[in-house]
Amino acid sequence: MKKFKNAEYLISLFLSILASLIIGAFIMLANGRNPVTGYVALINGAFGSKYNIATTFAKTVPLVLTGLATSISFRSGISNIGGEGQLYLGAFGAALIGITFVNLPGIVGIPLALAASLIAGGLYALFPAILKVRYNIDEVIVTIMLNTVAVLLTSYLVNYPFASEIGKMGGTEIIAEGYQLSRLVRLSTLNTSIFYVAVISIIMYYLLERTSIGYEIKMVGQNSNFSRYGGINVKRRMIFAMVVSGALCGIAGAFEVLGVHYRFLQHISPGYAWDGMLIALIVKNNPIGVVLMSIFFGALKTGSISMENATGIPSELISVIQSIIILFIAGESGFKTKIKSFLANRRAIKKAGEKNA
Amino acid sequence: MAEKLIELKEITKQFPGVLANDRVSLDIEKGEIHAIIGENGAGKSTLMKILYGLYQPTSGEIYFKGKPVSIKTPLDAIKLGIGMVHQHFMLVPSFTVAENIVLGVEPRKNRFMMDYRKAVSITEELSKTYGLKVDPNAKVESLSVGIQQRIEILKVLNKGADIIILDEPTAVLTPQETEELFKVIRKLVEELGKTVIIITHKLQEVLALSDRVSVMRQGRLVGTLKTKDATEQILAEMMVGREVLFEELNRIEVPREEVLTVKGIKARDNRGLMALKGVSFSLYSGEILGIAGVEGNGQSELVEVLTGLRQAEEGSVMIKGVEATNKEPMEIRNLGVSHIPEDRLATGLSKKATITENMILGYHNREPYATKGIHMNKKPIRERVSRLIKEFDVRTPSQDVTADKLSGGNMQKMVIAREFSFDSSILIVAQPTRGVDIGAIEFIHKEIIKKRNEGAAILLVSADLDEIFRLSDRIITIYEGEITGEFKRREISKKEIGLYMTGKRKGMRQGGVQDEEI
Amino acid sequence: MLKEIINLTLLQHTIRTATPLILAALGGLLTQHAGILNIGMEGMILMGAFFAIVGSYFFSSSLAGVLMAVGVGILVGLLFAYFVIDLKSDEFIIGIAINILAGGLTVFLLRSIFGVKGAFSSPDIVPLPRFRLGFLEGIPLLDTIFNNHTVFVYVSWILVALVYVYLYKTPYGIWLRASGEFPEALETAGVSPRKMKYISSIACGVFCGFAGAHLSLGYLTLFTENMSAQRGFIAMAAIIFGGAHPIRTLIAAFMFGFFDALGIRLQVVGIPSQFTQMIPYLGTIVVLFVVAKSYIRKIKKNVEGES
Amino acid sequence: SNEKTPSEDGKGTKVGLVLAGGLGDRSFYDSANEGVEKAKEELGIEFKVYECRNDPSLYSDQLVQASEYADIVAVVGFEFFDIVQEIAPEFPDVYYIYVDNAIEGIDNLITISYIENEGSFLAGALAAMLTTETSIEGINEEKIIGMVGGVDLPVIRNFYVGYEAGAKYIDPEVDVRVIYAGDFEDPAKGKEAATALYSGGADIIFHAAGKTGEGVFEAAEELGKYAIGVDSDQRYINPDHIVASMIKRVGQSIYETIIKIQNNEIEKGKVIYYGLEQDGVGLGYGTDDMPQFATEEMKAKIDEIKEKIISGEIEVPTAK
Ligand SMILES: Nc1ncnc2c1ncn2[C@@H]1O[C@H](COP(=O)(O)OP(=O)(O)OP(=O)(O)O)[C@@H](O)[C@H]1O
Ligand SMILES: Nc1ncnc2c1ncn2[C@@H]1O[C@H](COP(=O)(O)OP(=O)(O)OP(=O)(O)O)[C@@H](O)[C@H]1O
Ligand SMILES: [Mg+2]
Ligand SMILES: [Mg+2]
Repeated sequence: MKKFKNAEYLISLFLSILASLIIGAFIMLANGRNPVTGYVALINGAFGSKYNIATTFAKTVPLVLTGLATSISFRSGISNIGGEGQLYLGAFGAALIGITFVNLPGIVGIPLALAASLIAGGLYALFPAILKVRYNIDEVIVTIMLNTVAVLLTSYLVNYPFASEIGKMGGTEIIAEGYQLSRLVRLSTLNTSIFYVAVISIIMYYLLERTSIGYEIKMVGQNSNFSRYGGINVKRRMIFAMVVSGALCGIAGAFEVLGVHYRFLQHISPGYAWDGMLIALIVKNNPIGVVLMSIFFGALKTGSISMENATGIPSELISVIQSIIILFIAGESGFKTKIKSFLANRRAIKKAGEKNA
Repeated sequence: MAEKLIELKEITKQFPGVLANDRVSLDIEKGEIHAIIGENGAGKSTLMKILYGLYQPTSGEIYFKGKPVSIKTPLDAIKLGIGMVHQHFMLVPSFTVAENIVLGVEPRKNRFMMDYRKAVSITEELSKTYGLKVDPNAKVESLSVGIQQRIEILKVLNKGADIIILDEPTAVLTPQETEELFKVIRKLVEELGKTVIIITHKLQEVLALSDRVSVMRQGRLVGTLKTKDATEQILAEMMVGREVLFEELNRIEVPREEVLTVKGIKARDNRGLMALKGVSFSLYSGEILGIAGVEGNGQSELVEVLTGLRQAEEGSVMIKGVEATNKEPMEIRNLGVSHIPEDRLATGLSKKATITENMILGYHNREPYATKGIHMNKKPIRERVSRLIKEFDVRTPSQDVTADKLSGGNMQKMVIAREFSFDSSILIVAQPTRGVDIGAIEFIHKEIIKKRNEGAAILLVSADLDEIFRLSDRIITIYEGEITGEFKRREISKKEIGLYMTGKRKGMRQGGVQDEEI
Repeated sequence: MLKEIINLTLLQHTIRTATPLILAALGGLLTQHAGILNIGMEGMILMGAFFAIVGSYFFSSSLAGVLMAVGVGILVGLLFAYFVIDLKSDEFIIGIAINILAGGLTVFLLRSIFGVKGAFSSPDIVPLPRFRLGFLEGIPLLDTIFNNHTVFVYVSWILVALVYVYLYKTPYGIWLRASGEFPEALETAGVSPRKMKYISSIACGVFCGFAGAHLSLGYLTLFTENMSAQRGFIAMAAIIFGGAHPIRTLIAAFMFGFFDALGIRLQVVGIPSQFTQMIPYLGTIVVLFVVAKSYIRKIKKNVEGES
Repeated sequence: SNEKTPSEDGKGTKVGLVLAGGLGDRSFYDSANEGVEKAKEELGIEFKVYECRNDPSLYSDQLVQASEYADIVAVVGFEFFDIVQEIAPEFPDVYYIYVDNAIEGIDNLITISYIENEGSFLAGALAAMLTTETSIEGINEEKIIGMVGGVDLPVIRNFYVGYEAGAKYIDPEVDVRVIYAGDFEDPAKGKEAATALYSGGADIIFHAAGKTGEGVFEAAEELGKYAIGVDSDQRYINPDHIVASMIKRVGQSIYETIIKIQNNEIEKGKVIYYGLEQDGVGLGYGTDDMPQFATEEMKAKIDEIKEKIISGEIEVPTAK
């Protein structure tokens, strides 16, 4: 029953992506571009070589983390829209460790940097969580505001007290060698953080789907009255979910520093937390779905750059096509029920007709 | 023969996976009170919603005064003079009574502006005409269900309805309120020439009120008969397809021991008003203590205080000698208290969660369902739930469907199954059979008695006096947040207890007066 | 120094900055009342800004610009409504999709129509007229603060009043609110909640079209990529802040405008820009906190007063 | 994948232009683009543009893709500081021209660093001279000038310190005020920032704010005040209110470097500084058909300052 549902979901998801790609093809045609060349370049760009695959996976690292962060918070019924801010603080925290304790070996330093990012992100999420459960202040608006505050605060820090001496870039110094996660494929920024992410994904899957804590979080999010009535400490679960969510975003930031840029940069995230949120929403906060959809988004991003470069299809058209893909995926269940009830009605009418006859 | 006002012909309604109505044909005559009965999920509401334009039939036709009509939206139904009072009230909580009553047909000052004053005067006018008292300016969210029921009826009448459909209007009413409602219905039919269709699970009501009665089972119409030819037994049999025995429940004597002591509890309701003004009583093992009262007199708040869902401002609660005042629900559960909440949808379950998820709550972090309280073990969980589903006869296609797919009666059985499966020594049971069909009522009552006979202490809160009288070993009455009387089983009659429930009499009854039959 | 910060231009700045927020927020609060959280406002504003320029440039008329923005607003509103209401898609996702769509489409059309990237300005774009209120002319203070703004500044205030009356004093507003709070109740009363939701969504498109037109034709006379610059999100924050009440939302928008103006002026005094730019955001949180605390205190007081 | 055989005369040489931001800013990146366009026309090269649109996750990808395509990769944006050092050694056959930063010691990497503070010094000097020219409509007595920066970044601060020093050089009493809008893409905010400065008494505002600067021009026009453009010669946008532009000849320097590479005149792994001396930065007064606000005297004074800077007589401070 459940298996069947999953398969059905996958099929209709696939169909909606296909439908949007067909619309995309028409857009390209209308622009005098060859959609076949375009899509070949897209797929090739995402998976065509070792480097391309690596790049695709490099893109998924922050998406998986921020996606999982969204999953746990939205499941608990408290909406953490503040991932971006938590990511920035986490990234800065990791960088700070990396430029301060320069003599630590990686085996100590990296966990320490991750711990710092986790704490920074977690604490930054704790604040709106407390405002929510204690004073009933809407967490959506608070976390949105805190995003900008974090970006500005880190921007101040890297421009003044922690500004890099060289490179005039609005960033910290390079973190010490021991902290730098090694790259896995030549030229690509894919690095060992992907292994950490794999482990974190498994832990999060386990936490959300297999433990009593995950169960409680889900129940709290669905019906907090029911949960409290059933003996769950609702506030504690909400705060827990929010803090874990913030910590994950913090770690996402840390990996940008430890694995990609090797320093904190003023504009380190192009909105990873937003993309992660979108991904989590699309897969209805399912952790496995988050991982798969992140890979899809990573591929789309990597592929579309190649497509742009190879065919000259302008990037803005690609974002139009992307938005259509998102619309179709989001409309998937709606289209399905529309079609289903249409078919069911026809069948019933037919049946009734036969009986009457 | 009376004029056929409405004819439903071969109505079929297919929901994805459920055939809710299967070729149902039914006539409604002008000026009659037509009762429709049937088990939970038999398709009664669906049929009425089709008549009211909320659903479209998959096939079948509707004739109105002999002519075929197509009722695409409620507006079409309203134009034909059909009005419907829904099982779950269709009132906007933040709006005033007047706003709700005129919703959709607002009086206007000009093309655009609503005339609120006129709405108030319309409300007052209606209220006077039909003898249903309401305060036009009160916000609906602050009103009791009884009053909300009145508003619903006024709303329908205001739209000029000649045919009034009432879907389980009495499920949440006290006997007094029910009696009042019936008076209004009779008045509507006899004096104003209206036609009434009423859905109910209470067979006495059918017999007392209706002219004809139709019985539905599993989407089909089993038959329609004149009420004067019907008896409870006949109807019950038609409904469930087998004989239903209302047997006397078997009680055995169990050692009594005080397990719950409530002293001087004061607490406020959601609006901040004092709802409990110093309530004290004790509950003993092996007894069912019924709390009788008109709804809104503090019962809900009392239950919430006892179960940790609401803070008491004064007073104390002792559970088995342990101080339990204002403890968290979890701590109270750990003391061995189970709770059937009055509002199953808001509190008793999560509609979006599966049956399994709903039924494991409370056990989800105990061995063997969770290793070390963390790792949840699928197999024992599924086994437990499927056993409970069987034991409590919860009708569901699978334990993996979400709870919102269950009919109201089955939702209730699910909640009861979960709560009764805890080896709790105290059960706090509120409105256990609200909106539940007779088969299920019988089942639930037996389960409650079984628990009692096993030595559990049960606090029963119900708006249904029959239920209170049938189950309770002891009854206390509550009025405006105070206890007004305490009676042993068979010490007081249903009529008399009404005086205590409405605050007209207070204090302990002395001596035993023979109770009327129950 | 204080004179540099607290002066009349501070209030003018507040008014100007608040205007696009008010316009968009009025639209968003209508969908909010219909039970839909619309985070696609950002994209709707951007589209409005772009098509206002298109209309004004090609028809040499600012009115044509506004009409064009409104027309596109209606289309986007319909798109949003179809997915959210009929297909029951997640409103968050659809909102984000609309934002991405707007970002891509405006850039694409900017290049296809005007042959430029990044920004487009031209003397052929007819800006919206400014308004002089004759009766204010003599009054020194009010004249400087309130006079001589672009037309949408005044329109936005009138719209606040209209939306207020609409929501609370007309049957249609009552239906709209009912459609969000309890759609079944409205449906059984014979009014289609779907229709009301559609109307709110389209109205939101129109209002965001206004906001966009105000940005590109009123406030400025040009279009640049992403010129909506998060205003849709701030408008949403204003709606949440104001509890979707038009007047309180107006106040919230003014508050943002004021903090923004204050922030810019405080830089002149030498406070690092990062901190002055935080003011609107931290200020909002502080105000929320103060409001929430005093609310809790008020409840406590009421309770004590009664007993 | 593709053959990289630059022919002798430079025809068929492939150039990849990698931008941290995107085209259409009417200043920095557009100027870079003009350089390769010019190279295409005059040297017959081919080129492709790789825009990162300020998305840090694309820096590496675009740089790699450009390296795979081109013989010469022009990398524009201080943001590439780390990544270009990582990638360049991986493609030893590709020549990298890295614009807007300074890196030494990589053989196939030449960096072009602009001494923007020198150009800004001139802008500041001009502004300081103009701010008391009350004969020009809209100019007041007060000695206040302003600057609107996009984001508080080292590069932008470098503009500011030069600008301030230039103004103080003319008249130490000139009050130079700066507002950072916090955004390179919000012209409305730029307009507000400029309005705040103008209403505080400034009559000339220099902007280094990308598209946000468009709002500065609008404010100047609306309030009858003046502005100084940046990077490209922006006077054409509004010749009546933009009095001059501080030009950073990104395109020209890229163009020149391409020629040098082709002629093998390049010193390996060096930083080429483009200051006033190299004519890499400077002040542009637009074309002759535009009204000239800077008098011949002023222009002469500017030239004099320029000489002094080149000779080292005036030392222009650098931002930290
Ligand atoms: N909107 C719906 N979609 C799918 N199935 C539905 C829907 N509404 C009702 N059903 C199903 O149709 C059947 C008939 O439901 P209906 O509400 O008519 O029962 P009922 O006789 O009113 O029951 P009750 O006494 O519990 O109110 C049930 O099995 C129910 O689960
Ligand atoms: N989408 C659905 N799928 C399956 N079952 C449903 C669905 N919606 C409702 N049901 C079930 O159908 C039954 C009837 O639902 P409905 O909402 O019609 O309530 P009702 O109480 O029977 O009707 P009403 O209050 O309108 O008189 C409920 O028991 C509910 O669980
Ligand atoms: Mg029903
Ligand atoms: Mg001056």
